[in-house]
Amino acid sequence: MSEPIIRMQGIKKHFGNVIALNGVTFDVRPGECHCLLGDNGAGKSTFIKTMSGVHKPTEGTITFEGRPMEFSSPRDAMEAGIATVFQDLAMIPLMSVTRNFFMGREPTKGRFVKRFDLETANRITMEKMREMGINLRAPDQAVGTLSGGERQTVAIARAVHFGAKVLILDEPTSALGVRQTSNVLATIARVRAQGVGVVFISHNVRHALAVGDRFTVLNRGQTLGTAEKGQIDAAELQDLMAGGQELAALEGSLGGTI
Amino acid sequence: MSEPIIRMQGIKKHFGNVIALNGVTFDVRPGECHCLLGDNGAGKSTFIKTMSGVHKPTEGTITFEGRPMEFSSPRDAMEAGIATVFQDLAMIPLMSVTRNFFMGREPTKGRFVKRFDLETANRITMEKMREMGINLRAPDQAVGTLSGGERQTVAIARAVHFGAKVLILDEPTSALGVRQTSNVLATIARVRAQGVGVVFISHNVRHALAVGDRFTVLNRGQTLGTAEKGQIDAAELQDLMAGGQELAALEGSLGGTI
Amino acid sequence: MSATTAAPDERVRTESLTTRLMKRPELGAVGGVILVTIFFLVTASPAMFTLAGVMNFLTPAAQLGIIGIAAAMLMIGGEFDLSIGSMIAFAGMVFGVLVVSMGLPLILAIPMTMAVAASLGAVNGAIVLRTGLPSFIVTLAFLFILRGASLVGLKVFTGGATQLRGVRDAVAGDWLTPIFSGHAFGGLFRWMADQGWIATLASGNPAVPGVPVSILWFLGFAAVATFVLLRMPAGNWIFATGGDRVAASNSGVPVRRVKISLFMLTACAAALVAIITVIDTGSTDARRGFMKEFEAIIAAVIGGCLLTGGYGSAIGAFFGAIIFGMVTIGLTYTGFDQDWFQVFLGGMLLLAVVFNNAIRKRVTGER
Amino acid sequence: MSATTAAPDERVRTESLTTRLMKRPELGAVGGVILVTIFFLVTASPAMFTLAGVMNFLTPAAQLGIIGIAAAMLMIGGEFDLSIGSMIAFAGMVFGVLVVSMGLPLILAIPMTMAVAASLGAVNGAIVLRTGLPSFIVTLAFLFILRGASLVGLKVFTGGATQLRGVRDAVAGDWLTPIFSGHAFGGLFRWMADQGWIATLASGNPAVPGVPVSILWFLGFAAVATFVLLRMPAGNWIFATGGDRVAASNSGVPVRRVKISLFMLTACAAALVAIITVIDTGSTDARRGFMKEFEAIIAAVIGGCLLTGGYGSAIGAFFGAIIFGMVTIGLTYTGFDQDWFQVFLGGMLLLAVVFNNAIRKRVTGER
Amino acid sequence: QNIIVVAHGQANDPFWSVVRNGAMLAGDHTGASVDFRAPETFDMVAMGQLIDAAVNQQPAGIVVSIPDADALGPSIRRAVEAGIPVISMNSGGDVAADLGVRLHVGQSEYDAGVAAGARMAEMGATKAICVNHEVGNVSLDQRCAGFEEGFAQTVTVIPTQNDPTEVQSRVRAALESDPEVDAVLGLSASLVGEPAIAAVEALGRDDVRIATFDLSAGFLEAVSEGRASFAIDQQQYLQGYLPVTFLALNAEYGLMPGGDVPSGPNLVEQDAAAQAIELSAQGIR
Ligand SMILES: Nc1ncnc2c1ncn2[C@@H]1O[C@H](COP(=O)(O)OP(=O)(O)OP(=O)(O)O)[C@@H](O)[C@H]1O
Ligand SMILES: Nc1ncnc2c1ncn2[C@@H]1O[C@H](COP(=O)(O)OP(=O)(O)OP(=O)(O)O)[C@@H](O)[C@H]1O
Ligand SMILES: [Mg+2]
Ligand SMILES: [Mg+2]
Repeated sequence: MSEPIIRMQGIKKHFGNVIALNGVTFDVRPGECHCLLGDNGAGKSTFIKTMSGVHKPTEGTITFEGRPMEFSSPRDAMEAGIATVFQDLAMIPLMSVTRNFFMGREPTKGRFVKRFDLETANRITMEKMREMGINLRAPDQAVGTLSGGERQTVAIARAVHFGAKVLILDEPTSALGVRQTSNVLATIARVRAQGVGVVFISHNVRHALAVGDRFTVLNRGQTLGTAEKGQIDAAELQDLMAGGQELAALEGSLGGTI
Repeated sequence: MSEPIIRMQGIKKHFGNVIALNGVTFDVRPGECHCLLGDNGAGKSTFIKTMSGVHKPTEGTITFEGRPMEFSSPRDAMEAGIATVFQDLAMIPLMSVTRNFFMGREPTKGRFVKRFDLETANRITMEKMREMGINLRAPDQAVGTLSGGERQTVAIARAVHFGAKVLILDEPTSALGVRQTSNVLATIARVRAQGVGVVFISHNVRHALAVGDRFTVLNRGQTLGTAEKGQIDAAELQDLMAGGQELAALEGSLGGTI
Repeated sequence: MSATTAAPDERVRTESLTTRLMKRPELGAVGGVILVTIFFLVTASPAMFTLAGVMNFLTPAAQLGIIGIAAAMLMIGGEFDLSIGSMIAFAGMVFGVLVVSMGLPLILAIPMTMAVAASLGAVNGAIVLRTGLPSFIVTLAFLFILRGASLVGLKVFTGGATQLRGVRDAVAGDWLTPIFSGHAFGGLFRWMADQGWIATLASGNPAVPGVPVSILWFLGFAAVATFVLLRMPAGNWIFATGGDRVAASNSGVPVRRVKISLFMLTACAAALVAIITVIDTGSTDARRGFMKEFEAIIAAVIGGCLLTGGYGSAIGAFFGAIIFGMVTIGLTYTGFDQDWFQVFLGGMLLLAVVFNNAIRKRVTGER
Repeated sequence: MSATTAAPDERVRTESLTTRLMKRPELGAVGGVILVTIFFLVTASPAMFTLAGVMNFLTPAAQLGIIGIAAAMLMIGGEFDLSIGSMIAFAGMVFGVLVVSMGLPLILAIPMTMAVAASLGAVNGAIVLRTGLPSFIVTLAFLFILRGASLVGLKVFTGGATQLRGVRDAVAGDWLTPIFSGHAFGGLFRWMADQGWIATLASGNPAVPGVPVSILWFLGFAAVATFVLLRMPAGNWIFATGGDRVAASNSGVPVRRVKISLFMLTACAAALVAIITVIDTGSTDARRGFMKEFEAIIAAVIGGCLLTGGYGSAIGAFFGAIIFGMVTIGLTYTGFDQDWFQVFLGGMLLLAVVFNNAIRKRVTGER
Repeated sequence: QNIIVVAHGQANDPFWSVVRNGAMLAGDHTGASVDFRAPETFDMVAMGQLIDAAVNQQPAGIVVSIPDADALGPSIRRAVEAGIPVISMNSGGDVAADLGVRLHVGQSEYDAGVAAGARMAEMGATKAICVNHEVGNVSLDQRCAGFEEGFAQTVTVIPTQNDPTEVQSRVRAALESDPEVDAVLGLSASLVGEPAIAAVEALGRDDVRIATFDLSAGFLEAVSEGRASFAIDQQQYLQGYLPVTFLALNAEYGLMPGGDVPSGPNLVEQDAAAQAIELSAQGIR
């Protein structure tokens, strides 16, 4: 089995007196989709934020391609080849879709003065959005006026476009329609096939099982364990994700998985 | 069949040159859960915002309990008995959970000077959150530091607590864990049984089918039609929600519904 | 539904009482006050911390504080008022004219002045809400308009001068005067002076004739404002309105009402300061309150208010005003060359705020 | 994947070219300029709109505009600089000392002045970033510090006066002087005067000896700033940084670098204005640039910048400065009683901004 | 010995910086330590508080300017009550005695304005503007009012800010919109006087007479070259120097002059200008 691209060991993270992570170990290999699952508030988002350079861990080590690494900013992580879709999407509402898409990594043209190549940027944006199943009215619409799902799609398309070695997706399908969801899952399968390591966070067991190769479950800031694909079935996984507590009784077709 | 609590007819909504709604008709009866479905950007959120007094419709009429009605602010709608969970949650990140929970409708105590009864408010907040499956560390934690799912749960618990006649939920389960989701669905079933009319927006066919009595599908700002429970099966519904376009091919267990 | 309800949560570290206290935004500015006090204890003449000296620097602090607290509340509610200073001049002019030129008693003149101020505040607020323009630019226009109107008004009523005198004579004997000017607890202080407990002047009068009433107004207003912000529904609405206007409105907060009331409050606070200072000095002129809007905002910001709204406290502004008053008056007690005054003023302000901030950060962990 | 790719979208109404033009924030302030122009065409003496009159009100507008545009860029980037005005005094003092007391040629004195200003700007920025304090309070401290330091510096180098003179003599003959002072296109104007196309003075000289260079700097800076904001990656970073600092940083924008650069830019703009005015007037004094930070922010806000950052334009600030310059100078050309000056100034500002806003709203539908 | 000077003008104001220089020199000469204080802007409330602060330190003497006797009266009386000798300077000569002030050094702003107005009328000017860079500052307003009185014609007050470019533009605008104006009075030589000269010269009008309060080297140069008419000199150096000296001598030997000292007015015209230039550049005149 290939070496992990990124390996996080014994990660702890405290915010003042709040203990968000209490020793989490995790790795991603090239060409695999590693699902990070867990209850609300388990610490998933906090964990991937330390992975993408937003937070510095209070304790623990990060190894990137075999070398110990300390990202001092998200820009560092990006330059190392890690692209992230944050749960809050990291978009600027007042800026246009294109400008958000290329924020921080603008394509340029011009020999002496490197101008922002807006035409190319607009074209790429419209194209990538269409691939994800969203037909934008215009690339200069402000992101703040997009619908929730449209906005999420921009964030995903952006990360996929720039994701070089590792692609981290924090609940990417939460606001998406069925068509867009299936596009995103198909995209994950595609980039994984290209050798990119994918970290996928979801509350939807079916989505996780559809694309995941390994499954790590967090609970209250700690790892509950990691399972390979095939070693675990939907019901077991769902049980782990709920933190071992029983679910409310429900009529209807929800019997199995939610 | 009982009279609708609220009936919206021929609603149109334009933002500058953007046509978000182009004639939508919709109603909710007491004790039913009416699901509003549709692709990303179909206009669902815009529609429920006109229902809850945030937007004034460009055209169309709203009848509330048989009388024509014009809500000039969300406060009016609330006072009429409509509680809403907005897709963006309408929370103030810098304020505590309790203060967000009771924002605009604070419980008071004291004879002459009506003081904000923080103790009662804290107690109710912790209780309601626990009922939804979230154990908060403290009621005075700032909402901005909550996890995505925790934050969504606050918004839902708040709406349920104050929802008198109509409860509108815009993708309430998008960020929730399995346990929290099943709690929310159970809650919908419970308030519906108490005679409250519920409007439920979701991209998850299974969630919709689990609690919905009627299903209205929007597409590109227009109604595609309304179906009663039992008249339609999951695959048909999913087809409608995708706007009639085919889905990306996917391996794994996603064959049926996403 | 879960067993961990009452049990202590393993996801929370315990913290000490001091930590919990220092976390409160109200107490953020205390560190600055302590720092500044220590600085002046070391460098300033001991006269600064005699009873007379303390009253001396608290008086400007109190006048600044009254508008500073109002500005803080408005800022928490997400708006600015740059017309505060001009409002002091304008309300002072109105009050002076009512009292001197019209000869009205205070019981009429004060409510009328307040009403004028409040309605101008409401106009400010209404324009901001109606047009959706930033309050910065709207109240800036009023900064100019009211300043100009004070000048014109004074010239009209004095027949060409920019200074209106004779207020002290006009209000002498009015039963409301002691509430808005002079010193409270005069008897107590005279008695203490007779006992030799406090310093006296050469004439035998106590060096401090009592507590200036502006200080009492300041304390009272700070207490009421803090109570409203933290313990009343209205306080919750103010924080919500400033935190996110759309979210607040969507949650049922009467955003427009909150904002208009805050503009009116700020204007009334300015009018109160105008009345106090006009009675105290016995005169008013067209330059009164010049740049005070600025100082009020400074006090609020030193006290931890965010310019973007939704965060801050009245107590913070209270201490912010004290810091500012102490630094401006305190430097005259030190031997520093007056030419360096502004350099020191700036340096001290920066130091006090950085210190506040460093303490708060250290205590709360990163944020 | 869909058939509607190229077909016009039925969810979009067509809109006219004017609508599309008026939507651009850059053009928001044009309406105000037109309104103010019409006002003065009606009320002011015709001398105002002669060539000489236009140059006369454009000169202060240009000086204000240079700092206004810089302030706008900083404001778009989410920060304030209140030390602009004091920086003008300080940089003027440094420049004056270098030129007069040290006798350096401009080719050395100007870069050195700029370097001093830029490093002070960087200090401002570094403190803001390091402490996380609002820039309002940090640069406020520098407002005082630099103002005080200018006074001290001037006194030291002049031996006691607050004015440093002799700059004009010191730079006369320097080949760089014409770039920073005086009038451009002098030959052209003289020729036009000789042809009788433009008015002449009694002496036969053209009434307008040329275009003041500050106006050229103003135009050039506005063009460059607009280009950077709209067409360069750096512009995108500025908008992103001001729009949401955390989101921008999470998306890989070098937020710290952007902010520090903007602070340096603002300081350099202030230094440029200082150099231009010091050479032009031949002297500098401790009161130069008093309240200019305020006017710069006013120009930016009239031009449509949001105080909360992330929105605005350089062209807006350009027109904002022109509106402000026109109103302040223009009232002198009218027959109104000058006591009403401030009332008019405030009223005109409000009117211009409300008008801008009303047009924009009408054109874009609600927003 | 410690002597405290509380003035209503700021240390960076060219006029007041000369006063301060005088006071400081007197400190050097007499061996007294001198503190010079002023509020941040023209602010009577703050100035009263500064006087209170001075009283608290029990100095050997206090020097004050009194632009508003009502506002400053209580603080000055308190100083007198505390047994501190007080001398007033610059403004307030008319009320000084009532407040218990020992004596006054200075010139009434209003009288100086009258003298300037009379001189301007004498030179044949018919219509004048008074450029006020700080409207509402009572002592500046009085200069304009006195000028109007002495000039015996209505004088238009042009309010401006401190910025030389703006002053120049506005003076030019005023002259262009009313060509009959043939006299300009500035209230500060460096802030208004010099830009006014520039404005008049840019218009190419040599029939406009320019005068200003106070001195600056640049303006004096213009006077000596005949480009400007005169400057009104209060000899404010004396207003700083004399009171401090008097108070120091009073503290040492109990001496005190028996009456007020008028320090001006004194019109500096072409003949006397050249000599004042150098002194002005050093902050003495
Ligand atoms: N800045 C912060 N300050 C204090 N507490 C925080 C902060 N950020 C996160 N937390 C707390 O840490 C815990 C973990 O949060 P996190 O966002 O990582 O959860 P999550 O697993 O992503 O949950 P969800 O599925 O709901 O998104 C939460 O309980 C949250 O309240
Ligand atoms: N204020 C606005 N200005 C311009 N366009 C807007 C505005 N608000 C919404 N829109 C547009 O209207 C359309 C409908 O948006 P809406 O948020 O109602 O979609 P939705 O059905 O809720 O989608 P989702 O499932 O993604 O939440 C979108 O295409 C959006 O871009
Ligand atoms: Mg999360
Ligand atoms: Mg939506």
